[in-house]
Amino acid sequence: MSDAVAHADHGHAHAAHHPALQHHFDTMRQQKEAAVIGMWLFLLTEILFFGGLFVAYMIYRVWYFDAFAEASRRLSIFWGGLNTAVLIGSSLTMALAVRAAQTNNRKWTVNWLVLTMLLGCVFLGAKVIEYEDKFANYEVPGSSYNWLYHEQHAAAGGDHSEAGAAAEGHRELSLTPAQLQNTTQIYFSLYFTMTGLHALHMIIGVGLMLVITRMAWKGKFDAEYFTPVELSGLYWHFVDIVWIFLFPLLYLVERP
Amino acid sequence: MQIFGIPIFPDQASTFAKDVDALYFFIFAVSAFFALVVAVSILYFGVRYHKTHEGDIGARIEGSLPLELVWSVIPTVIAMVMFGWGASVFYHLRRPPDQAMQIYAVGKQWMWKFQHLEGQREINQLHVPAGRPVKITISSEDVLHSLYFPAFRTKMDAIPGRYTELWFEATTPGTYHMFCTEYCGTNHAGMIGSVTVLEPSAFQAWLQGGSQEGSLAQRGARLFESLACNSCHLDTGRGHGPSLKDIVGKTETLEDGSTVVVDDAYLRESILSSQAKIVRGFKPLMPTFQGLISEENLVALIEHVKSMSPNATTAAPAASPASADPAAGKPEKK
Amino acid sequence: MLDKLKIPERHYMNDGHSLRSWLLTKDHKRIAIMYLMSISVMFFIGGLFAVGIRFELATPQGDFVTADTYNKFFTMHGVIMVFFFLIPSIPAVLGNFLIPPMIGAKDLAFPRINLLSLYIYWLGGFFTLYAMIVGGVDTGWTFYTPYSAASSNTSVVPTALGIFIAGFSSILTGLNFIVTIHRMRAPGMTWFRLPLFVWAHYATSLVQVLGTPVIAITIVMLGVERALGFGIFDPARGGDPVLFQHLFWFYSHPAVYIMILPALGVTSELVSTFSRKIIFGYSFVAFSSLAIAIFGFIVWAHHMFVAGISTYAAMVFSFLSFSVAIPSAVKVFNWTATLYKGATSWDTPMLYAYGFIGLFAIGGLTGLFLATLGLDVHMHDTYFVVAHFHYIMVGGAIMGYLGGLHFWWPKMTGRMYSEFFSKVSAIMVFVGFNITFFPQFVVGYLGMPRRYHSYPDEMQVLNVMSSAGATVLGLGYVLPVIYFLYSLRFGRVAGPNPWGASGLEWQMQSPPLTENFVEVPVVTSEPYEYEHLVAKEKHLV
Amino acid sequence: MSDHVSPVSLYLAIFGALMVLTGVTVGAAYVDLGPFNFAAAMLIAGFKASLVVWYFMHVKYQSHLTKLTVATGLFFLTILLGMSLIDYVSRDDFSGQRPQPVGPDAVIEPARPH
Repeated sequence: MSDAVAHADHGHAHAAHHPALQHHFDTMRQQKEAAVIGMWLFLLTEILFFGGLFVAYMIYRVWYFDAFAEASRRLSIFWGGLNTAVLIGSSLTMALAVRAAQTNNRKWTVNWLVLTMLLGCVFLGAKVIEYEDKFANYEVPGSSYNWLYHEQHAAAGGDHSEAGAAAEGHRELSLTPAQLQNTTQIYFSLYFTMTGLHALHMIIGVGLMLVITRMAWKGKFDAEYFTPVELSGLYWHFVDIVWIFLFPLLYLVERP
Repeated sequence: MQIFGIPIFPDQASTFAKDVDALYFFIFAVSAFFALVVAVSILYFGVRYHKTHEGDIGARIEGSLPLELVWSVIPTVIAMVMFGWGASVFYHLRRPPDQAMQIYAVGKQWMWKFQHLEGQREINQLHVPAGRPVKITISSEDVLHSLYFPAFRTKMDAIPGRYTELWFEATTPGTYHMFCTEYCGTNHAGMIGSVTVLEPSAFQAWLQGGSQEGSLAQRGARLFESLACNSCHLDTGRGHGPSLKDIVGKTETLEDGSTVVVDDAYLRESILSSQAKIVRGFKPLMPTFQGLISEENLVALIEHVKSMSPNATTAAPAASPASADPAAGKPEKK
Repeated sequence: MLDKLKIPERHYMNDGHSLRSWLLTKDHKRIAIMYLMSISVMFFIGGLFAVGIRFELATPQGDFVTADTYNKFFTMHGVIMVFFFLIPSIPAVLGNFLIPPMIGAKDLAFPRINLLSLYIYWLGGFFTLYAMIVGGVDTGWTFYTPYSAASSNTSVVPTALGIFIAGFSSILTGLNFIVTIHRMRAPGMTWFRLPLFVWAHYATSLVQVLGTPVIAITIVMLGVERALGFGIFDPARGGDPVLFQHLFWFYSHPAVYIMILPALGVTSELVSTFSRKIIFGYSFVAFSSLAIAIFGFIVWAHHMFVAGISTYAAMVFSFLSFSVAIPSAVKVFNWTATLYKGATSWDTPMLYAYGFIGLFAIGGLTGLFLATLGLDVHMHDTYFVVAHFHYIMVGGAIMGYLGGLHFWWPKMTGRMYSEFFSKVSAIMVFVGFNITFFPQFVVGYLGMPRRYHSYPDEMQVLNVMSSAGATVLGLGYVLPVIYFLYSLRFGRVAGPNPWGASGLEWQMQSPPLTENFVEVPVVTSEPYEYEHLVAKEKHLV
Repeated sequence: MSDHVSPVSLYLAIFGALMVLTGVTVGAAYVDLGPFNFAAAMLIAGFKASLVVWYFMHVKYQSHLTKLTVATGLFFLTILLGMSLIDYVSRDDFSGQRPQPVGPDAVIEPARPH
């Protein structure tokens, strides 16, 4: 913490003011660094925000591993994998957008930002499909939750029940179906809370980028001042990192 | 121990109460010493070095490393002593001896239910023998509670879905307080009772002798109070509900003019679904206790009401109805 | 020389009179004044509930209000005092006003975020007061599940939402301070020339930024469980209520350090100024603030020794809890040593500082009782704990806040308050406080549990003493409101440096300009340098 | 923040690495490593996250203070995760099975999760 304090030149003839330099900062460099550290401190709060959920996940995963494994098998790896790829792709396009802003390339900044928002919407679309599937199979915790819905409604058919039943047959579980009915609700409670909060952060991110794209479109950014793009980039990459952890935790508990 | 009649120190009624109090006095002494040293020295310096005239400034003393080390190391050492002593007392508190007498306690919103191995069941009352270690295994039926015996210096939370335990060995016979110290809702302050320490012989007599936990009617009386029935059914009859004095056997005229003989079936029905047959002249205010009272409590309550009319001919109890809810229901959540 | 002083015609308060100029201000000083008004209202509301509690406990039967109402009283007293008064009090009022001038900056790093933090505080306050009016909440300020998630039928979710929102106000203030202290110090203002007030706020901000999100997620999980029927803490579905306590106390213990650290900073300033001498062991006091902030994060389970955690975990957390006591002790000893060979005076802020040192010492030492495992089993959730944290919160945080307010009031308003009445109120607060809370130690060890509206008869005398003291304390708090408001209009003009203090903020005019300094100051001297101050005064005279 | 502009090729390389690692993590889930499954998954995810932080978020080229901020966040996250484990690891029923009701006549039945 011993970095030097930005030295303000005392003379009243300051360098030509960049329009975006705020009155209480001395140089653009000081303002930019303050903004980045401020953003990183905010990301700290987000790390600990999701950290609380990871504590709950960790404890219950050890206590009810079989319930977590069984419930995790009900999630489709296809959609999870696709979402991970989509989000990593959007991280790439975001990084390129920041690079474009850094190099005064207004057109490509807007293009990359739009592409990032598109990929974000694809991700949210996939999430809606997955949630819909959960609602259809009575896997939303609460009064409507029914773990044995498919066994009770064998006629309902669909790929869910055969694959599930067949695979389940050969594993001996430490929890009775009745206990599974309860403890898998904890898994799905955590699933919905984690992915729900993550999706909420995605929506805020897309909204943020709409504003940034409009500012980019109006040519507000240049090599000296592109802080808003940089900060929304940091936020977007953070949301991607959260999903990088959520994907293995929720989807890949135990896939025989 | 009392000063001018005000109790300022709890009585020591268990074996490790003395150890806990010894630890308390040690830390009390250390704290009083440091508090006095600080208080006296700041006041003395404040007076001694009061500035004589306006422009005075203090001596330029930046600090001294040795002094800082002294008042860092010494408090650390004292703290470690406190920790070690406290940890040993705690370890002793947390390991019940093997041949301890087993009692089960279940906390339920706003009453403690104890069950002795010999079958006795007590509510908000606990009888324990003196001079013999007692281990209480605790759980809860609804929310967090905490079983606390100040005189024994021991306490343990009751957690739904899990067992926790506490143990003590009572020494001096007598009756001491028992509290619930984990906030559990409306009547948290009413979830109290007393633990009675009996001589071993008296305890054996209590085990065989007196009816399990006082007669059913006595248990009904306690329920009549804890469920706040007495706040409406006043003996004077001027409460919201009719007076229940000498009511058994009487014929009551109802709202719609029909009459009914007050017997067990009517009492049971007006407790479980109280809106069914309202006596003329009273508003349907009584809450339904369906799902709130277990079967044994219901029987106890009816016994109590019947005991309020001693000279009534004991009408044959009606056939017990089909599906009264056996287990004590969960408190109904709006 | 004093009488020809007059209020400078241009300063931050008359730099625009419209409501818009206040509500959309970016000036950290105006935001501080608005915070001062908001938290004073909240303190008054919280105080009302405290009066209700003390009336109820004057009689053993508890017949002043019904049990439900009493439960709502102590819950709202806790929620409002903790989240809406103690946590924002010194950082948002004194910190906001003074940190920029103390480090020679024109404003905080993010003025707009500072205003946003105020609006978020108001929004959180709105939700909590709405919940209070609609029916209040009766879960205790700790919101333990499963009672708060399943059994309570009061408005838990609106209150939780109010606290969730107010948490972000605290995060934004902390974030703002950290970046400002790192990036906007005047030239020459190195870390070891910073006033100790700034060090304490740096440590507080670290705790605010790192702790608050964990209670945010805990409240989200509680809200999700109560509103949508999820089962994270529900024991019937295998959930663990003790997990809620872990997550709750991970924030709530560091939160008590958010409340006390700024007051420690204020006291370091007062002791140094009013003994006209640099503080004894500057770097030790500075680093002890950081040590308290960091150790504060590893001790939380001493709130749960009897909550069903394992014996091993209890031992680990008890051992670590003693580590937090050491930096606090170092601070108290350094203050005492500062007074040695000083040039002390009995001005009102110094009275509050003396009171603070005494009461904070008792509060801290009684914390040792509760960190000791053997004793905590007996003392947990009794009035001993209530007395302990009130000694730290009321004897410490509020005495520190009042001391700071009395010390910087001339700088904030340019006016002096009445010397006599302020000393009377300081003594009333000190005496009333001790009569209220010392008997609670005794009744606590007797075994009177917390959150009881009725208690055994033999404990009545001690409770009546406590209730009597509470009225004296209440009056002691009303007095400052009167003479502070009176001083706004009729107070003596204070001039830039009425106390002859040494901080950068005393080189500004009072009340200060909107941009604080006419031109950026360059710091050349060590902190608390009184020698050259006197020389400058002689030169002036 | 810095005036340092990373080449596009670096971004593409990082993107490729992340995609490959995603494949690896999915593959690893199908291999039964017993308790090490969780450790492997976290290691891969942690490595992917550090790639994103280091290159995409430019922390590599930023001031020491930014690096220190990131480190502080991770440190307190480990405190949160690690120290709550202290309690759960040392509880007698940590093996994952909740204690079944004991006692002579199955005692008054507390609310059991089944």
